Amino acid sequence: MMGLASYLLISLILFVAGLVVMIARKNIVAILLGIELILNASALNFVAYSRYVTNNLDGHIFSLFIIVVAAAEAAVGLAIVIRFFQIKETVHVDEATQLRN
Amino acid sequence: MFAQLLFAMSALLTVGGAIAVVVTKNIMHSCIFLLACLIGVAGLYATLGADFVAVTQIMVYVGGIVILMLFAVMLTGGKDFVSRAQNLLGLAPSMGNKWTFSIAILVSIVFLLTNISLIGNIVRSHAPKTFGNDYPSTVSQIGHLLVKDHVLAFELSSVLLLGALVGAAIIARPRKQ
Amino acid sequence: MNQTVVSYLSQYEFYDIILEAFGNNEGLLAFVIYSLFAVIIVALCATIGGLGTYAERKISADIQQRLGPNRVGPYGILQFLADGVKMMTKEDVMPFTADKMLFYLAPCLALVGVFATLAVLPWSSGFIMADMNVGIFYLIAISSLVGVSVFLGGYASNSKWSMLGGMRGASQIISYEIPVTISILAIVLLAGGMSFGAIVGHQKGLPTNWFIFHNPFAFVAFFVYFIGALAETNRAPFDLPEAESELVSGYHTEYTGMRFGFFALAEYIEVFVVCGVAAALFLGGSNLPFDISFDILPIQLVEVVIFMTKTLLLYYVVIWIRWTFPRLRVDQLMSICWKYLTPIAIVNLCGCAIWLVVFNGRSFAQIVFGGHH
Amino acid sequence: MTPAHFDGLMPVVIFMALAVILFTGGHFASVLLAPKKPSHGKSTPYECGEIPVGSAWSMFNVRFYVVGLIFIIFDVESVLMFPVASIFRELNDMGQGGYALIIFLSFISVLIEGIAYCWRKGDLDWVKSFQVSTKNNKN
Amino acid sequence: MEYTVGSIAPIFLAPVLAFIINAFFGRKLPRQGDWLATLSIFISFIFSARIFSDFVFGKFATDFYVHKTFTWFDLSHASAVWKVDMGIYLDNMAAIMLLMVSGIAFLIHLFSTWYMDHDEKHGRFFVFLPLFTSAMLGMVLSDNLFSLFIFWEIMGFCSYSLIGIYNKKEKAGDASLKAFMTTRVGDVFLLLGIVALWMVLGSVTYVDIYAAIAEGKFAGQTVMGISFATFTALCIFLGAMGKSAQFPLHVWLPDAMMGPTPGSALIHAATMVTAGVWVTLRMYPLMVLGDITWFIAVIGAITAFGAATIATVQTDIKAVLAYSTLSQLGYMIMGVGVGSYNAAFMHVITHAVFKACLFLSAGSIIHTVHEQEMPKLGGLRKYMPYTHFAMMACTLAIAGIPFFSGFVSKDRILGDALYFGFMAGQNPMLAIVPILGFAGAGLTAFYMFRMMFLTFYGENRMHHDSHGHGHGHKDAHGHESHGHEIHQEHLDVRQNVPLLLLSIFTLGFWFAGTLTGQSFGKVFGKKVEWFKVLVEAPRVEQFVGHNRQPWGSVDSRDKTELPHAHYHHQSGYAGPNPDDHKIHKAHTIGAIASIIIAFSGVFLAFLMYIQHTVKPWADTFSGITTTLQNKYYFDKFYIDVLIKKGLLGLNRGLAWFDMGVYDRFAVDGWAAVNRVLFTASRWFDNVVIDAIGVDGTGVAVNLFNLVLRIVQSGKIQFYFIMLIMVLVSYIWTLKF
Repeated sequence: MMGLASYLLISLILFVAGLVVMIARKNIVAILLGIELILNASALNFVAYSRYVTNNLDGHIFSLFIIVVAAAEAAVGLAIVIRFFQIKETVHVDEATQLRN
Repeated sequence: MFAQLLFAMSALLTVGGAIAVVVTKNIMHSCIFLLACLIGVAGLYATLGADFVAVTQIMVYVGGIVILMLFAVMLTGGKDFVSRAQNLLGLAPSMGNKWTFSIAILVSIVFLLTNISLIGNIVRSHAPKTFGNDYPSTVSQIGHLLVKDHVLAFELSSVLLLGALVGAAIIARPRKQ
Repeated sequence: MNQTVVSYLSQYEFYDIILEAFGNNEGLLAFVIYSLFAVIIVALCATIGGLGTYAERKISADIQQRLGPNRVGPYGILQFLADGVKMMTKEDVMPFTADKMLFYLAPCLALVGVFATLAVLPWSSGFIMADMNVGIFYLIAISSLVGVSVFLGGYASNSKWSMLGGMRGASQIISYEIPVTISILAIVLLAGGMSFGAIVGHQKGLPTNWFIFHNPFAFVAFFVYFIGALAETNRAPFDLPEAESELVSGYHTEYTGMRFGFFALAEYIEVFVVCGVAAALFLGGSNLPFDISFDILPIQLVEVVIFMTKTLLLYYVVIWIRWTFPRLRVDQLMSICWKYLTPIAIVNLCGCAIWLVVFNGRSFAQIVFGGHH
Repeated sequence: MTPAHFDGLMPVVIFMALAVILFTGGHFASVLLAPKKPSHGKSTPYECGEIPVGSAWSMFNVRFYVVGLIFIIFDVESVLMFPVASIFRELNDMGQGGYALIIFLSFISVLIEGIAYCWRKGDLDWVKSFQVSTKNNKN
Repeated sequence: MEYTVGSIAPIFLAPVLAFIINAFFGRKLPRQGDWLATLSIFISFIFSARIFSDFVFGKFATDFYVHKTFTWFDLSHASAVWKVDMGIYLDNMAAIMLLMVSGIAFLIHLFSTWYMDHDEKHGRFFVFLPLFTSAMLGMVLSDNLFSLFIFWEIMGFCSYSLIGIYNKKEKAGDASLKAFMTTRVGDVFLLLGIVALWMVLGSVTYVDIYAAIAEGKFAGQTVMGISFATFTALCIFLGAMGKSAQFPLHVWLPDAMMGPTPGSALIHAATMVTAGVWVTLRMYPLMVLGDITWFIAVIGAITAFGAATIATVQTDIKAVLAYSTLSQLGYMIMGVGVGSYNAAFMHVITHAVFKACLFLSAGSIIHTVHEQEMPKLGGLRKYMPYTHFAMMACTLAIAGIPFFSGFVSKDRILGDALYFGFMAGQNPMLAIVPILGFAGAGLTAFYMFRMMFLTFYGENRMHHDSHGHGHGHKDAHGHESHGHEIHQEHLDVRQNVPLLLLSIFTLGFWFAGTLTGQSFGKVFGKKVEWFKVLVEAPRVEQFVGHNRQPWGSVDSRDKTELPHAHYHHQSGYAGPNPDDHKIHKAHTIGAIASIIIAFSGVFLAFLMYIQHTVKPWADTFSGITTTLQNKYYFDKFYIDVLIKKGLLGLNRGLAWFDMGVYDRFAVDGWAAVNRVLFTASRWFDNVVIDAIGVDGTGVAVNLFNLVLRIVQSGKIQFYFIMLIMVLVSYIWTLKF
């Protein structure tokens, strides 16, 4: 049961869930949730490969930095969302049209 | 036996949480399901012998990112409580409709099929090796890697975080009215 | 994974006998042993938590020259049982505006977060449920679930007092996690490992080997840790999230009956856990205060007693502080955390690192009295 | 003999399970024992006797977010410091103490820069924005 | 010659250091650090001069080079080699170029310390100036297209900052944006070419590319139906077109004068615009292999002539110079195209010298009289003798008067063009190249002397003007007529010395060794045409099996030790099937023709603007003049039609359609297009509009809109879907 394939499958499901959230949701916070799911999927892949294929800890380092970057991304992203809400009074992603034209 | 059990529980938590994030209409509940999902991923890390990464996952995500997201929801969701009286589900329309969901599901099916075949290829071509059943401590190895091989990334990550802190603080700082 | 209670017991002969009885199924035996110890520990902690409420009232009465509870049982010692029964039979009220799922989930999350920390608490050198490599790190991480639960408790009630308390509580808990974590980092630095076994093992021998006396920075770090821990567990003088004179009862205003009980239980056990961690990290943990070269089962029990003594003394100090100091304002709370404790903790960390390199790892006492290295 | 790896994770799971069991059990007991006499008044959110107006899920001061933000950055930095700190002594014994110290201190110095920036810009002052309003109210 | 990295790297690193110091601490330094920047360039100059002297005063050898590499990163895994080398590649051409860039940049820096004095952007100017110079030096030093591209982009950024340095002015901002965006169009192609080369060759180092050409690795490879060599050569040349402001992408350069004049001097003369020519020269074997030299020649000729015609009607002194730069760049590119490798590079150098001098002179004028419209100037000869001297020397040079450098280089290009167009047996249509070239040469002489005459000769029109409209408030202050009195020019080290130094080098003697560059007029008895000898198109066979020198090693090879070292002399023409006799004939005819044309241009200008016996053509042919004043409507076409109506319109297209503004779109949009066609070609107007115009075009554009509107929705989630789709298709291509 525990093998490379199952981990890859789980991470694929995570990724697809993040994909659906990112595409379907119109709430910017929800889109950020989707991004977190996708980042987790990739980090999981790295660790799984590190265990089953390369047998060194570089994958761990990589997923560690993915987590770090995810934290920075969430911090900045949510700050932007909050500022956006203060200006537009909404968090609907399609309202972010200031730069469109 | 216990390993299998742990794996099954973690996988269940992960997949269930992920699916719940997708189907939930309430953003607050979505965040909580994300929390469950992330804890599940931490469990999966543990079954892979990545104890440090697992705990880091819990520390950063559960202790940090999810709380930050809950804060953000509170800071953006509850406004204008006369028109959305008693109901944060006033946000529900922005959680997607059948059109966006059908597009998303279409895209994800394409992606899913592609990747499943890819995973099949990978599993066939890289016969997964098992490197014994010993799970040595990863902490000191990770420490050595961070200090030796990846020292630049280690130092730069602090600069990245400083940049994120400064940038986000500037963006989110309360303005003088 | 260095050591567990199972691996400790497995060095005795009776373990093999019991293993025979289990048909050589190690996994099952391990499960049974772990479950047994877990139930014991949970029962112990629940009792301590319960007794904590009693002790708190009794000590406060002492400090304020009152009598305190004295009706139920001798000296009112069974008061906590009465309270428990009362809670169980209270009506379960939920505000109709509440978010039902999260309302149920919040106390459960608090309980899970606190109980999970018990798994790494070093009761003695042998009786440690799981001596993980990432022990103390794991403890910090998993206890952040409590912060989520406080926020959710406040949010789910959909009451203004609760919401304010929840927001305050969450931001207070996360804020004070920083100085606490950095103080712990200093100890990790000195011990050269994150597992409790390594940390406690480093402090063997005379009390001069305790990390609190290792160097001046570590001495300061202990107080930073302790103050931060008080705030993290929402204890007075940092009990702003449940400040009764401002917020009625804070994030658990709307909680009644058993769910309130679980919140209270989680809080008391958490206080116990942070006191235990303080004892293990700074005060030598379960080590006997002198060198001992043999290891038999009764010694372990003595060690457990020593650990409990240190922890409970700290517990007493916590209660003492509560009834001595007035409550802080929110702005004072934040400025203490970010403008005092965090910079001091960072300086401590740097100081410990420099000390370690300059004096090649020797402690203050070893430098002064010329100890072995 | 040494136990298998995952046995070490077993207590964690057992404790978590115990917490859930205790919660469910306590809940069940209270359902059995407690009286149930619901009324509208009882299930109204408590506001010192006043009838609550509006939802409590309203907008909060953005300072909460700023605190969370500073926290998460420091949290992540401390996470990265843990493995380095835990091998610090080992490196020192290997004679690489100076190198490790430089790495470690340069990492911390960026941390200090962050806190100094926030301090300077007033992100650490909780009541900065309130002071203005209270002054105005008094006048 | 003992080279280590230490003797080469300071050329690049000293200005970078100055940039860093000025960027962070410039405000705290005395004079905002301008002396530091100037000093750093001087250091570069010293090191460049050392290399130059080693290369030039060593034995004549065309194929000596220093090539030092180090591994930038190495991701090779097992059999898959994925390794990127960086390094330094120095040959004769690079040595000459280094000396030119650093020398001229040093003089420009020196001049700028005078020009930018007490300017509000003084400090900022001296932040970007050394970075700009260092990027150019780095580009010249770099040994592969990849690092070339990096420096290329740094230059793009610096030019953006320098052009828009007065960021309060909207025009400056627009101009900088325009420069940036227009060059970006070319850069995309350049990057495409580099990536294509990388994909096929696995390396973008010059020597590897040369070796691959020699080994025939390009043979048989095709991309999208066209030969791979043609594809990459075209891509790289398109990049060069953007940077060197060739015909369709030239619109940014005239606007680039919005910045301070020394900045323009640096952009127009020494650095940025020559980068395009540089990469074309470096990749010349590829251009030949790809068989696009005729295309290069045609583009160059069109630019040379078109820009010259526009320059004849400009009134802004800097605009005239800008268009003359365009025209001269056209000559360089044309020179590459017609196979005149040596002369094209020579024109880069000579042009850099006199154009830098011209721009600095213009800066000197502008800074002194605060006026740059030529009709308002005049008679400045008396007030600014030194500037007049320098500018006259340069004008003589650029006009192609014998004994001056411009004559030497341009004449060779024109001679080769003559051969290329008429005698080499090519497509007769290509005769347009020499025709346009000679016509442009005549125009060059004309407009340059027009500028000289309007500015320095005749009577001073400034006072008249101020007398005319400033009569009312003048009485109060008496002599202060226009707020600024023209002062008599005194010899200022920072103002005049750079001009005079540069004007010395406008003599053809320095480059050709003879007075005229032609065989008549030998001075020293034997021909010492060092320039012609040292620079020639890279011979690709030489690089087969080359070995690299590791970074940091001392390179003590002597030129004499090289197996290939020999006195190699060949004709300037390096194209296919050179016929020496015909070439010689072409050069003789070309020289005579260009002298006649140049003098007739000068004479015409003299008649029009000094004697006033001929009415200026600007008044005679007003229709053409309007067209020229509007620069052939290129800006209008790009901005109004392509960007406003096209790109933005496409986005909103269907919305317009829905709202019933179909009519408005058709009428307005078509009218805008019309105005272009109308004035550009008057006889054309009444024929087409009704027939094809309204309906057909509108529908076609709207159909196109439909596609673009979907793509440019501005919705992030749509972009994300696209991303995923690209990922999926990438996976499929990987799998199969």
